Amino acid sequence: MGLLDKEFTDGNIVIAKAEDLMNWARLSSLWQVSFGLACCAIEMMATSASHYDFDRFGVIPRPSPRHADIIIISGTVTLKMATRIKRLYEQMPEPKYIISMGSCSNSGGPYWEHGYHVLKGIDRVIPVDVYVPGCPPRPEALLEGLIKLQEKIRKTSLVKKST
Amino acid sequence: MNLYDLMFYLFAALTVISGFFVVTNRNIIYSGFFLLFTFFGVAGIYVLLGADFVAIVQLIVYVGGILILLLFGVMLTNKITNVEIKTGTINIYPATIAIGLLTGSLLAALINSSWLTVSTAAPEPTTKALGTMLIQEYALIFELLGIILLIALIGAASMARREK
Amino acid sequence: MKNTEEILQALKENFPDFSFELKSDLPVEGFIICNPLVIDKISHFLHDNPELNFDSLINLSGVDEIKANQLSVYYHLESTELKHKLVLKVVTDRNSPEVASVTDIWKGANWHEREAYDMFGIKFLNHPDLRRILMPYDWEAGHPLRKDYENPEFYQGMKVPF
Amino acid sequence: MMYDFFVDLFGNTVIAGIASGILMSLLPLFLFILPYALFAVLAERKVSAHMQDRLGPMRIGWHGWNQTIADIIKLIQKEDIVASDTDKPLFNFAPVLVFAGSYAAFAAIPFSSYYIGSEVDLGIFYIIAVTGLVVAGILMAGWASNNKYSLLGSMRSVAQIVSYEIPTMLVVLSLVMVSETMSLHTLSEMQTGYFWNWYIFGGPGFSLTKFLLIPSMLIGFIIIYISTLAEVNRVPFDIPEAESELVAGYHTEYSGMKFAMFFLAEYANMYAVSAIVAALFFGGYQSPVGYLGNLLGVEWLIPIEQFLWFAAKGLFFVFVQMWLRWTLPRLRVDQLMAVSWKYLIPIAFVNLIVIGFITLI
Amino acid sequence: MKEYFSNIYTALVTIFIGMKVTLKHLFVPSVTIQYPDVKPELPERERNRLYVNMDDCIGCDQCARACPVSCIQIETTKALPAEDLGKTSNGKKKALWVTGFTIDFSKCCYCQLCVFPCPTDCIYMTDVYEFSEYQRDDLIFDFVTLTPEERQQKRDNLAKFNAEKEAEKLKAAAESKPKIETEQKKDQPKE
Amino acid sequence: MINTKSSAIRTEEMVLNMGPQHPSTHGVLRLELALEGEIITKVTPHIGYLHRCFEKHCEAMTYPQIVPYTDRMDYLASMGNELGYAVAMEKLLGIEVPQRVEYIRVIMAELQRIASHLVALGTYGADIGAFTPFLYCFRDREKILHLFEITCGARLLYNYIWVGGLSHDLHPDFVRKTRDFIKEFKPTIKELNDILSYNKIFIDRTANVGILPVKTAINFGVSGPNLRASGIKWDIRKDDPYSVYSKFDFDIPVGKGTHGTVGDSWDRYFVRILEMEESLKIIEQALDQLPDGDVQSAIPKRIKPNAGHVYGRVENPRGELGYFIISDGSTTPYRVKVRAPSFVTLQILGELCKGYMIADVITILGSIDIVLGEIDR
Amino acid sequence: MLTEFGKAFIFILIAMIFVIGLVFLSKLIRPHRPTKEKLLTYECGENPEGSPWIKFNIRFYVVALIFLIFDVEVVLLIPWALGYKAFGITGFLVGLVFLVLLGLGMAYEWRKGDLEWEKPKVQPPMINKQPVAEVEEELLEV
Amino acid sequence: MEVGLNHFLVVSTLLFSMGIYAIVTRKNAILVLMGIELILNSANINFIAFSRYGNFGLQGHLIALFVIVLAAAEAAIALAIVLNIYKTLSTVNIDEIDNLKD
Ligand code: SF4
Ligand code: SF4
Ligand code: SF4
Repeated sequence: MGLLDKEFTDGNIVIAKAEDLMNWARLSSLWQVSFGLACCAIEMMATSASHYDFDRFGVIPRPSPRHADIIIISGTVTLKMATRIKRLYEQMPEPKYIISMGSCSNSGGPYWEHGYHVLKGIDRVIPVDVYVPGCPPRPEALLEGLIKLQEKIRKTSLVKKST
Repeated sequence: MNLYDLMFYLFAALTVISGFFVVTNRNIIYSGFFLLFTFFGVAGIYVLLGADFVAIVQLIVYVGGILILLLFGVMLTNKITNVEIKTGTINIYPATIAIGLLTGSLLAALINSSWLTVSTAAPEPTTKALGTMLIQEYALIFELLGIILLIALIGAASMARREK
Repeated sequence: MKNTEEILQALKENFPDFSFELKSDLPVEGFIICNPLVIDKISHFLHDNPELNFDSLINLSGVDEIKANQLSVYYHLESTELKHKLVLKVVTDRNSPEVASVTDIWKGANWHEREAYDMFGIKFLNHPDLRRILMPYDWEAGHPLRKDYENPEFYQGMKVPF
Repeated sequence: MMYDFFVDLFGNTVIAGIASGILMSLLPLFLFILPYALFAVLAERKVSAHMQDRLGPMRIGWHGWNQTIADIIKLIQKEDIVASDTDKPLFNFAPVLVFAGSYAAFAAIPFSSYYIGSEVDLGIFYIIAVTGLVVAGILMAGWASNNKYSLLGSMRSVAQIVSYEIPTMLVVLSLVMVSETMSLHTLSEMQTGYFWNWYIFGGPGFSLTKFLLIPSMLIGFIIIYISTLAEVNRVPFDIPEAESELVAGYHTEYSGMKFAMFFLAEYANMYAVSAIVAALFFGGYQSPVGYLGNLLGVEWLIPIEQFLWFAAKGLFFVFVQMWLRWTLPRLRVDQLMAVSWKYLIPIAFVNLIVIGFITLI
Repeated sequence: MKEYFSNIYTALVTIFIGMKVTLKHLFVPSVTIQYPDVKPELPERERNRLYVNMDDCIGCDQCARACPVSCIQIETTKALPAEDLGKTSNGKKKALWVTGFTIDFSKCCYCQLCVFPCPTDCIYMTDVYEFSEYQRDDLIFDFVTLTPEERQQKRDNLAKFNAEKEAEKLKAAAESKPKIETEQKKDQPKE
Repeated sequence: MINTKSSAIRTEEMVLNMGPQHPSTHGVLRLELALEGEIITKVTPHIGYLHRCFEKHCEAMTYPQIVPYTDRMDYLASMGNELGYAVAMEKLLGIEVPQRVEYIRVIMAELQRIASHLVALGTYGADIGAFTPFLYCFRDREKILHLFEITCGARLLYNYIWVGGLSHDLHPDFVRKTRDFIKEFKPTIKELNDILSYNKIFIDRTANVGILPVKTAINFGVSGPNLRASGIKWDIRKDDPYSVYSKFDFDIPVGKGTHGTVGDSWDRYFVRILEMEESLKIIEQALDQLPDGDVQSAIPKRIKPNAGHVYGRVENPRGELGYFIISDGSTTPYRVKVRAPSFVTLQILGELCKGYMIADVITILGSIDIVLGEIDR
Repeated sequence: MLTEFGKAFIFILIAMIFVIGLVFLSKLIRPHRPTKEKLLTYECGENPEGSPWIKFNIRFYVVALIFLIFDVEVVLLIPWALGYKAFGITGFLVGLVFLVLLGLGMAYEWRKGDLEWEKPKVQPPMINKQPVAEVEEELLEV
Repeated sequence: MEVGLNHFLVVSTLLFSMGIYAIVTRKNAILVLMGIELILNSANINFIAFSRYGNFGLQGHLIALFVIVLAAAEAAIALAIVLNIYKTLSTVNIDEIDNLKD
């Protein structure tokens, strides 16, 4: 049972500081599964290329999901592919995050109506953290999505929220 | 109990225990990896005996070479499916008894015999002296070893190469 | 360089038993309709005959002609050497569609035919490996490009429609 | 020095010996390897970025200086997956073995004339011997992962390391012939003075031999550099981890801290081999131009200067490794073997004989 | 033998050439645009999020019909004869209350096909691309400027008006059903 | 007694999966490799992981609405896809488009060819292990994307070439910027050659690997650079000219077997580099001759062709892209079948890889330059 | 006082403790949420087919074998390399003979092709069984 | 008790008997080879121990060196033989090989 599995009922200053440090580390070093699906993947590649440079944010592609923290669903998810993506996602170690990039993975995109073989939104299979709209999203838009994700991670807390 | 003794017991234990696992473990891959520790322990014992060069050779040849070869051999010859690769044993009980007796008698003999020991000289680098000996007295053996190795190389390689 | 009529002539000479029909009143290209079960023999001839030398199959497409209750396959042939083209069409019954495979003659037909099978359910006789190609192998809801295709509600626990 | 201090402190030589030994071995770990690894991982990213007209990490700390720290803290937090089909004991032990093997090499590396972990007389061969542990560890990792990529990757890795060990040893042997010592410490001592005393320039002293040796030494240097490159699995010899075919090689299945340990071992290895090359051919910790300490008459400055020189030389070769990595494509596995067995070994072999003749003159 | 040495030679030389290139680039300034700090200047024809100027929209449904993805949903309510909705900026008379105009940006493919047919040029592409969301539903944009109450009121008005009319003219009632183009699909349950 | 039944087992066959998530299968291709040791005995590609039902969509869309979907097939060469569709449709409708439109189309298609080849070359380098050229290629591609962006506002999927015209006229700066680009781009080709094409390791990895004899290629229906690399001058721009290609003077590079056999991977790679140079030539000529005019005058208000069918084809960066369109006289097509070059080309992978090693599969796959978007459609 | 080897041994121990300690530290922090899918072997998202624990190429073995022999020979040369100078030309000759033996082995292996890794064994895909060169001649400049 | 010659000899004896044990009881030929390596190692310990505590100079070391060299050669050859047997008989179990022989 590790620290991250626990939930504290009340936060104190030590937990808050540790939490800040860990959140900072997690958001600063989001390694990505090098994995692309369709047209959006090309923009994802462009994002890691020189002009936009994912590496500035600490995002580097890792070939194996075991080393990765974040998976960017970049493109159309077909039914044939969905099970594989689910498995890939499952095989990533916690804590892990998902960015859904582009209309297709948000909701099926241009294929939502007649696409008999298209999964209408990746959130039907795995939980999505940030939806980046666009078809394909500009690299800047993806970067913005990443910043949004970082914001989200920054706000995560070990302290159980009393509802 | 000084450091030297401590080290000795450490390495002796490492050697003997891992050696024991080598011969008794049913998973041959484990045997292979335990052999690593045995060799390492033996190297440690050489060091304690002041044979630094032999120890290094032990590491380079045994750990870096023979062990790898053995492991490759294991991987090459075992149909390993998901089941643990186990190897059978034969005549355990007679063998255990016989070997127990053998060991006992050997141990008894060696403890009871009084070996002629000279006062121990401090260990010092031995490599150069070995080199001198190799060139002078043992030059012939040195070349002979070369030939043996050559033959071993040719023989083993051609055997391994042979199809079917 | 031969045009469609000349090729039709050659075909008729060579295969007196088979029926051929030329349609050329369409706006763009004329094509020859032939028998689906002998298309492999015809193709052999077209490929091997040095005068025709159709060395390349550029396209093969299935079509669902639901009104006539039939499925058809179009073959677009081309000769890279003689630079002429030809369109062949075969028509088969919609309920038991069977067409001879031309994979032996043009290797490239392999996947095209698999795709036609996948999308329309056209069976290509003597095809070496007639499986689904684009859809999942365990897709049970039929052949999606048929006009009367209905999409299933679920596939492997995933909801399919929006 | 430290030992004496501990003897005073504990009044017992055994404890003092152990304590000083532990301290001595902790020194390079915490004072050198960890900071170096932090730096090198970042440097690799920065160097590659700038070579590719990018910027590299920029947003975590000033110009990304905290990037590696964040990476490590993150890796500590990552779940550690041990897949159900793995051979768990071996799987867990492999990173330990690999890191132990690569760290043990640092024992024989002289960082300055005042600091060397262990002055084993057999220095360089000791380093070669302990790489055996790394090899066994890699094989263990690949085997235990129960993953095809891992197994293939580890076997290739082992075959590769093993093949390139021979040219390395042959070149080292030729250096031993010239210098008649195997200790990196002594070797560095011998190359004192100015840079023309380095072995790459034929070694200390002025004689005909020195000039005859220069070409041979140059060839030797190139060979050993290439083969050490291969021994640490760097491009163009990174086939075991070639992501375009084997995903991530033998550490495909590792996650979290264990993966980090492989990573750390890899970077430690990079420095170790660079340091060996520097010590063999480039004067080790010796300054090429003399010491400021001598000039100013400040004794205590010299070890520090030596350390800086050594670190600088090592880092330079690490930089060249990175430079090569971001320039070259990778070889295919059969070509890789061919490079070693058909090019490096025969040439090193001939070189050795030539050097033997030269030393006789 | 010759080949053997030429291999070594070419290998070393080409590696050296390659290294020269990368070394040169080490000192070439990088082309990276540091995005959140420096935002790139976008060309004027940039195609990103759509914007609808509701003041000008006459609710003609052209854009929705042109859209290949059907991600525009328009609901219009006829204005009562007494109401004057004013004119659009290019002089077209408005006759419909647009009580619903949503674009689902999680489906839109940013193809711009909806822009061209619009008679009043009120739907157009902007250069806003930074609108990632944590929830998918937040990507459905509602452009209607009326408050929900107002919309309801318009619908009620029309219903009342129609009811009155119906009462007057039984026959016409069937034809003048409120033209509501609400997509049924919208309310379908999502998984 | 010798047990003969299991003798001669040297290495057992092993099945290795590559993909769908794999760093170098160029998308969601799955290859099932049967290995004997490291030697490939059989490669079975499994496709369809990106099957987006393009043909079904066509049957539900009006003719102009199809254009955005064609973009999404070969997403590295959207302009080419649109051009192909426009060519086919204009053939079906029998309409003429203004010269300016044709010139702009050619410029765009050729720029797109360069952009697409840059991706192909860059990822090829990355497959072989050289990551830096990949980024250089993407850097230069970004400049082309900028040209597209100022013209039509999109970076990747343009919806620019319409049946009968274009969605926008050129941007006023376009011509100047394109000329600038051509000037800048020429030296970078040389740089790419220096760092990758002539590198000894690269040549060793690619030369004599995956040799594709021309007969086989034609029989399989392979087209485009892959076919030309096998040594035959076959290019639809010359052999069956469409648009205004007949007005330009350009060469068709073919594979010569400089470092190995004709039709090996290196040839396929290098043909693309040469093609980029030819494309630059075409663009320069087109820019010089660019006529004035309106680009939207010929766009039909409502597209409703007569019943019939047409096969229109263009030379896309990956080869012959054909649209087989059947119209039943309504505003939506009855059936559209796309002859996607990569779909055809990928079939030869199994033949090419037999007997090579794992690493060569990557080499060969990279050299035939596929895009899953158009394979699966 | 520790011997030099003792110090080296401590290096190894420290490294092991370091790794174990760090892994333990991370155990205190990291989450642990195994699922069945997660614990499957990674194979590009597909179901792992067959076991990887198979017999593999004999090449690996041959390489290890040749390596072992050469390794031993080089190791035997170490003492010689340190000491031969004292004996002048005789000393060198002793080693030279040994080296030549080594070279002979090398040459033998080279000749026999044992130094070759598995080479691609391919025939170009042919359909009409024509030699490649001929076809090219025909069609090169169509 | 001060560690002396006997201690080393005990270790070597134990190693030796374990080697014998492996040879006698294990069926797998490669394990038998491992047993032989253990025996050789135990012999080496003896050589070196005697060379240290006896008055033999460095000859013990030299012989140990020779033994290691021979062990390497032996391992190479023996494994090659085992592999060959495996190739023809498809097993490395000694008793099975025994049975298959005739
Ligand atoms: S969202 Fe658009 S660009 Fe992205 S994969 Fe889907 S169709 Fe392609
Ligand atoms: S941009 Fe295209 S997809 Fe988006 S709303 Fe307009 S027409 Fe529809
Ligand atoms: S086309 Fe223009 S005016 Fe008509 S509904 Fe759409 S946005 Fe409104």
